[in-house]
Amino acid sequence: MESKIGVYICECGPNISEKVDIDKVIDAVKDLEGVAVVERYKLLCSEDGKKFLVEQIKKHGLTHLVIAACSPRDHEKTFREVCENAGINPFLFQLANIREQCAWITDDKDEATKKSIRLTKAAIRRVRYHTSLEKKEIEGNPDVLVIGGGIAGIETSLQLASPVRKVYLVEKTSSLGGLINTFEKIYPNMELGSDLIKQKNLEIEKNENIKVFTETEVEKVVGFLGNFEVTVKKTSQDNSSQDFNVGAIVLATGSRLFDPKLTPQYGYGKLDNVITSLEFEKMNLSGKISLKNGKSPATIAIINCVGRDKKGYCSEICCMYSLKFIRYLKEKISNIKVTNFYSDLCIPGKRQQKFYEETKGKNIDFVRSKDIEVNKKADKLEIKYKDENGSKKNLSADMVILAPAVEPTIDASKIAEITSISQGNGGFFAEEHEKLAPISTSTEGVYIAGCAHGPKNIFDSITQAEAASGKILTSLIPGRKIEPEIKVSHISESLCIGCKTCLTVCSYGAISFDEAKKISVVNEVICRGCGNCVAACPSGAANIKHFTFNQLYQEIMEAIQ
Amino acid sequence: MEKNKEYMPKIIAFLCNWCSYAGADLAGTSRLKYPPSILPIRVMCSSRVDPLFIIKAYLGGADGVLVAGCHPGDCHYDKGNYYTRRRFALLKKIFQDLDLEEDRLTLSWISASEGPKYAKVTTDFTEKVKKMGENSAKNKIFL
Amino acid sequence: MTKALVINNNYEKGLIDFLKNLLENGKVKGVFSLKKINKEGDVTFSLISKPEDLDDAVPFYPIMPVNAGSLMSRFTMKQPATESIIAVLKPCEIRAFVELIKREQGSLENITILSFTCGGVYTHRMVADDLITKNLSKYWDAVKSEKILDDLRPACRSCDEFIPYNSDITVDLIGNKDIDKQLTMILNTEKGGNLVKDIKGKNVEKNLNDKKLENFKDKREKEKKKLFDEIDPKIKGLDNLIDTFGKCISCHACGRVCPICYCTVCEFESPDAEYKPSNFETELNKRGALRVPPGTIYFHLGRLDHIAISCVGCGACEDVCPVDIPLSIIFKKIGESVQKMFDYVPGKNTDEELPLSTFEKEELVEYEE
Amino acid sequence: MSQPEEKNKSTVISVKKDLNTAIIDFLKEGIDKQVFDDVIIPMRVPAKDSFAYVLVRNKSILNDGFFLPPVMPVQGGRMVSSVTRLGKKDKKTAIIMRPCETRATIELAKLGQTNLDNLILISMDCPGVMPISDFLKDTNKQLKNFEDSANNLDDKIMRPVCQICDKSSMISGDLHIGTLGAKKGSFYLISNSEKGNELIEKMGLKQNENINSWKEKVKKISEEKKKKRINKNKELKKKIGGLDNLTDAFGKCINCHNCMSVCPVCFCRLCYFESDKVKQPSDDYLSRAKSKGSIRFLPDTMLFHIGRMEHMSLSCVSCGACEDVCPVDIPIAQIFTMIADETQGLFDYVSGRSLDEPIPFVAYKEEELTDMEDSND
Repeated sequence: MESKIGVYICECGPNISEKVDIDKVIDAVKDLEGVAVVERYKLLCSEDGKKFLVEQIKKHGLTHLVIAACSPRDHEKTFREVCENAGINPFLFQLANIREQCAWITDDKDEATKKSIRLTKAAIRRVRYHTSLEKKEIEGNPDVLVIGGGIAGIETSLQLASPVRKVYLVEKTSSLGGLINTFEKIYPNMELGSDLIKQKNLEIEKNENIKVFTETEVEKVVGFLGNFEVTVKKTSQDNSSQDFNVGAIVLATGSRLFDPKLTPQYGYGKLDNVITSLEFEKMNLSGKISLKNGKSPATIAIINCVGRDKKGYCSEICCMYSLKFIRYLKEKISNIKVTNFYSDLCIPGKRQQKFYEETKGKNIDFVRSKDIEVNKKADKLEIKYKDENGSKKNLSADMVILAPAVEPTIDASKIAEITSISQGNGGFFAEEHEKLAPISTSTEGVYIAGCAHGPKNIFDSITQAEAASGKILTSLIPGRKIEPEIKVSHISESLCIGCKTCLTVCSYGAISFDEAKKISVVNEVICRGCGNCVAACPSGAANIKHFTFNQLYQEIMEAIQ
Repeated sequence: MEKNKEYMPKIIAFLCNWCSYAGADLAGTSRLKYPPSILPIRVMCSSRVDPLFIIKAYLGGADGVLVAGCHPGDCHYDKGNYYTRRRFALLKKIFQDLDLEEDRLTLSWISASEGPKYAKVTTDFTEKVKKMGENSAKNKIFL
Repeated sequence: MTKALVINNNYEKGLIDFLKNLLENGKVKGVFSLKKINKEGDVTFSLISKPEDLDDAVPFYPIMPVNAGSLMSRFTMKQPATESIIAVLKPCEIRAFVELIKREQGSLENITILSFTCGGVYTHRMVADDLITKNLSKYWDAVKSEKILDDLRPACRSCDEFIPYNSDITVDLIGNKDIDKQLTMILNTEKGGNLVKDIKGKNVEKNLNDKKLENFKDKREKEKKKLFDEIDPKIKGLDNLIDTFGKCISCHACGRVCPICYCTVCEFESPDAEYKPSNFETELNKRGALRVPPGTIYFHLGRLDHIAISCVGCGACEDVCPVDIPLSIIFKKIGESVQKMFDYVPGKNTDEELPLSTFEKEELVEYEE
Repeated sequence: MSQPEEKNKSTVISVKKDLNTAIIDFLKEGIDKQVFDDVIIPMRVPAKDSFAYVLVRNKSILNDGFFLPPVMPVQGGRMVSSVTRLGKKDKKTAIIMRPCETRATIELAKLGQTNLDNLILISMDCPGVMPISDFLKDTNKQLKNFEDSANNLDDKIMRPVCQICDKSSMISGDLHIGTLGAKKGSFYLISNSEKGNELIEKMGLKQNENINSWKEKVKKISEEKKKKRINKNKELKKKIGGLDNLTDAFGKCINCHNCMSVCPVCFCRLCYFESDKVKQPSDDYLSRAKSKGSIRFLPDTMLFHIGRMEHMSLSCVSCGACEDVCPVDIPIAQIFTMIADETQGLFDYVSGRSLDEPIPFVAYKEEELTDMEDSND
C-alpha cells in the first residue's frame, strides 16, 4: 500500500511559532515522497488538537503520522494514543522535537527553522520505514521475592504477604533476624532485641503466605516487573535449586562492618582487647563483658569513625549505638570509665538527643579527636590522639571498642549483577533517584530496603520496608495486566551463526541459546529493548523493533542531507 | 549559503533516551543557548549505537558525531554504556590510525539533570568541528 | 626446560612416520595436514585416516591454501571431534581457531595440535604458477639459517608471532640446522606427551633455541616496521584511503577467506547494507555522482571495526585479493594497534574474553569528552 | 544472433575529437535535453590504477567518463542490481555497459534482481577485456596496449573467454554503439527497443540510417569467433572431461568461492554452498575420511563447482568475471562457457538475449528433450 503521511506542526502556543518559521517548514516538506498533507495547529496536545488529528487522519486516510512539536519524552505517548483512536498503529508515528531541540536553544529564528526542517524531514524519512507493532499483555504475577531475612526483609514480607500475594523470603544464614540477633537491647527505648525477633519470627511462621528459605542464595533472576523468573539454591546439604516466578523483588541484604584490619593504626587483629562493635554486642549478649584474661575492664575507650575516611561517608548509626554501649557498660560494670572518641557526633532525629543527654554523666568523656593510634603499653592499651586543638594526648584503657564504618554485605555485587541493578557510593545498591525514587532501582520491579541501601537504624529500615511494600502494592495489583516492552530485539534465525556475542552482552538474560539449532533466541517477554545485542552482532542477525538499522540509518542520512 | 552567516556544521548526536536525551530536553526547557548544529538521533541506550552508524554518518558527510549516554554506573540498562565505550574507543582508534579526523567523533556522558553540561558539550564540540571545517567526505564520489 | 622427543629422521619424513604410527596404533583416528592430492602435485588441507595416505602428506609445505583455523572450525562447529584427532597447524591458524572457539565456532575437544616455528608461506600467485616445488630447497635453507625470503607473502615476512601458542607439540624448525637429520618435537602439554609415549626416539629436556628465534624475530620486526612505514602514507587520511581502496572490486573475497569473518551472511551483504532508490537520490543530490556498487570504503572501515581486534595477521585476505590491495599489512597494522589498546593478543589464551564482550568499569576514560 | 528489428531506428553520430568524447558529449546532450537525468558510466578511479562504474548526475563529473575501459572490475549486471534491486531508479538513467554486462542485467531482471524501468541500457561493440591481473602489472602501458589491440581488432591480450566471445556485438538492451563498419569519424547508434527509439527521437537525431555495413562486419566477426569457440570448447572438454580430469582441473581450488561472489548471475544472498546445509558434524567428515582413506578438507569442492553449473549455467553470460578473480588461475570461465553453451543450447536459449525469453528453469514444453529420456519407456 502506498504510504500517505500526514505531517502536523505544532505552534505550541507562542513557544514554537515565535521561534520557528513554521510556514517555511511546511514549504520544505510538503513535496517529500509519501507526504499527503502538511498542516500547522496551535496546540496539538490539547483536547481540541487531539480531536483535530483524529479527524485529519480519518479524513485523508493517512497511513503514517509525523508531528513536529515537543520532546518525545513529553508527548510521544499522547500522540500514540491519538493514532490508536484514529485507527492507525501507534508505531506508524514519529515525533520531531522542534521545541526543546530548536525553538528553545537559539535566538536565531533562521537557524532554528533550518534545524526544524532537517528534523522534520528526518522524521518523515524515518516513519516511512516504520512497521506496525502490536501491544502485548501478560498477567502480572503479584508474588514477591525478598532477599535477606533481617529486620527489613522480615518487615517487607509481613507487609506484603496475603492470600493473593505469596512472599518468598530468602536468607543465606540458618535463621532469620539478621544483625538484631546479636543485639541485647535496641536504642532509644532499650527494649530487648530478642523480644522483637521472637515476635517477628512467630508472625512469619504463622503466615502461610510466606515461604521462608534459609541457607539459600539467589542464583539467577531474569525478567521484569510482574514477571521475574527466579532460581534459588541451597548453600547447605545438597545444593538443590528451585525455580519460581515473582512479580517484584525487594533487596534487603543488609550490611556488615568495614574490616578494621585495613586501618592498622587501631591495632585490631594485633592487640588483645581491641574489638569491633559487633564483637562487643555479642560479648554483651553472652552476659559477660570481660578482657582476654577474664577480668572485668575498668576503663574502656570507644573509637568511632573507624574507616570513615577510607569509605568516604558517615555511617550514621555508630554514634547512637556507642551511646547504647555506654548504657550497657554503666549498667553492668560499676565505676566503669568510658571515653568516647568521635570526629563528629551524629545524633539526629527527635528521640536521639534525649538519649544522648541521658547517657552523659560521670566517668563518661566525649572527646573530639583525630589521628588516633592504639598501642600496647605494659598490660594496658595506650591511645594516642590529637584533641580538638591539635594537641597530642594520651589515654590508657583496658579495652578498645571500634565502631567501624558500615558497608554492604559481601555478596552485594553478586546480587547487583543478578538483578541487573547498579551499585552506588560505597557499593550500596543505587536508588533510581536519591530524592524522588529512593527505594526504586534502575530495574523496574526491584526495590531496596534497609542497610543494603546505606547505613540505617532499625526505625529507618522498617520505614523503607514499608515504603517498598507500598510501591509493590500499588504497582502489582493481582489480576491486573502488565505490558512488556514492545520495542524488543529479534534475532534472525537464518542469519544468526551462534557466536553468543549478543548473549554475553545482554544484562537481562533475555537471550538464550538454542543448542539444537545453534542459534541465539530472544525471549521477548524479558528483553528490555536497549539494543546492546544489536550493536554487538557482527552479522546484522540481531535487530531491534522500532530502532532498526534501516530506520536509524534513514533518519541519520536525511538529517545530514 | 547566506552571506555573513557562519558555516553551521552538521553534527549527528546519538542520545540515549534516559539520560542524554533528557539532558538535552532540560537544556531546552532551561532555555540554555547552544548551536543548532546538533541533529539528535534518539536511541533507547547508547549501546544501540552500532559503530557502523558512526562510519556511515562520517562518510555521509556529517561534520561531527557525538555519542552520549548515561554516566558509567548509571546506565538505565545497567551496563550498556560500558560496551558503548569499548566500541567507541575501538572505532576512534581505527580513525586515529587512519588519520580520519578522529576529532570529528566524540563520546560524552550526560545525565538527565545535566542540561548545562549538554549545552556546554555541544557548544564546545561545535566550535571544535567548526575549526576543522566541513567534512570533505560529503563530496567524495569513490567511497 | 620442557620435555622433548628427538627422532633421528628428516623433519618431514620423521613427522609423517610419527603420524603414521599414531594412526596405525589407533592413538588418533584422523590427521589434518596439507597433502598432495593429485599427480600435478596440487596441495590442499586434508583429513587423513589411512596411514598409507600420509605418504602424500606435506605437513610443512610452505603454502596456506586457506587459514586452516577456519577449517578446524568447520570440522568441529556442529559437533566436537568424537575421536582423537591430530592437526598440523601453523601458528596463525591455531590463533584463528582459538578466536573462532571464543565465538562458539568450534571446539578443541579431542584435538591435539601439532605446530612448528613457522617460516612463512608463499603466495597463491606462486601456487598458480607452479613455483613452489622449485623453491623448496631455497625455502628450507632460509628456515635453517633464520633468513627472510623476499618472495614470501608480506604477512609472513612481517610476522613476529611465528612461535605457536596453544600447540601441544611444537616442531623446532627455525634456526635448527639439523632438521634434515633430526626431528625435534617439544612436548608442551601432557596431551602432547601422551601421544609420543611409545614413539622411538630420544627423550630430552629442551627448549626452543631462544637466541636464534630472537634473532629471527628481530629480522621479522624490522621487516614489519618497514612494511608498516611503507603502508602508512597509503592509508592516512580519507583521500589516501580512497586511492588505496579505489581499485577494490567489492568481491568481498577478503572477508570470505578471513578466518575471523565467521558470519553466515556478512553484514555488508545483508539487506541492511543495500541502498534504496531514495538513498541514491540523497547521495546524488549531495555529491553529484557516486561510485556503484556503493560502499567500498564503508565495507573496509566496517570490516576493520568488526575484525581488527581479532586479526591474527594470517594474510589470507591479501592472498586472494584480485586487485592486489595490500590488505594484510593494513589489517595487521590497525589490528595490532587496537589489540594493544585492550592488551589483547588474539588467539593467545583460550580463556581470555573477547575485548568487546566484556569491560572494565574504569577504563578508556581518555576516549570520553 | 539477434539483430535489431526493422521497425527500430538507427542513426549515425559523427565524432569530432575522439570516440570517447563524442559519447560523453552525446550523454551530456541527453541530460540537457532531459531525455535522461543520470548516467552510469565507467571512470578511472582517483589513483588512476583501475576503473569503476560511477552513477553521475552532475554533468561536469561526466567528463571523466571512460566508456570502454580495458578491464571489467565489477560486472555491470551486479552493479545494476546494486542500484535497482530494491526498486526502480527514481530518475531516468542511461547506462553504458558491455554486451555481456547488458545481458547479465536482463537476465537478472528475469530473476527480480534488477529493475529496468527508468533505465536505458546502452551497449557497444566490445573488443574484449584484459585479465585484470595483467592490467594491474603496469596500468598505463597496458591501457595503451588495450587501445591499440582494440583498434586493430586484435584479441591476443584479451582474456581467453573474450577471445571466443561470439556475442561481443549482441544487442539486448535499448541502444547500441556500433563502431564496426562505421565510417571514419562516426559511429552508429542502433536502437533495439521502444525506449531506444524514443531516445533517438527526443534527441532530434536522424532516423532510419542504413546500418548494413555494421551488420555485415558483426556477422563476419561473430561467425569467426563462433568457430573458434566451438573448437576451444572441444579442446577443453578433452582436457577436463571425466571425473579425474575435472577434479584435477580444480585441484588448486581453495574454496574461496570468489568465482561465485563476483558472478553476476549468482545473485543469492547466501550461497547454498555456504549455508548451514553443507556444514556437517565432525563424525560425518571423519567417517568419510575413514572410508576413502583421506579427504580434502573442506570436502565437496566438486559438489560446489558442479552444483554451481547446475544452478547458474543457464544464465551464464560468459563474462569471465570468475576467472579474473580466481586466486589460483583455474580456467573457470572457460569451463563454465563450455558447459553453458551446452546447457543453454539444450533449450535454444541465450542468456540475457531478450527479456521476453523465460529462463528455461521456469518454463517447459510438453514435447521436448525426449532424447534425454529412457528409450525403453
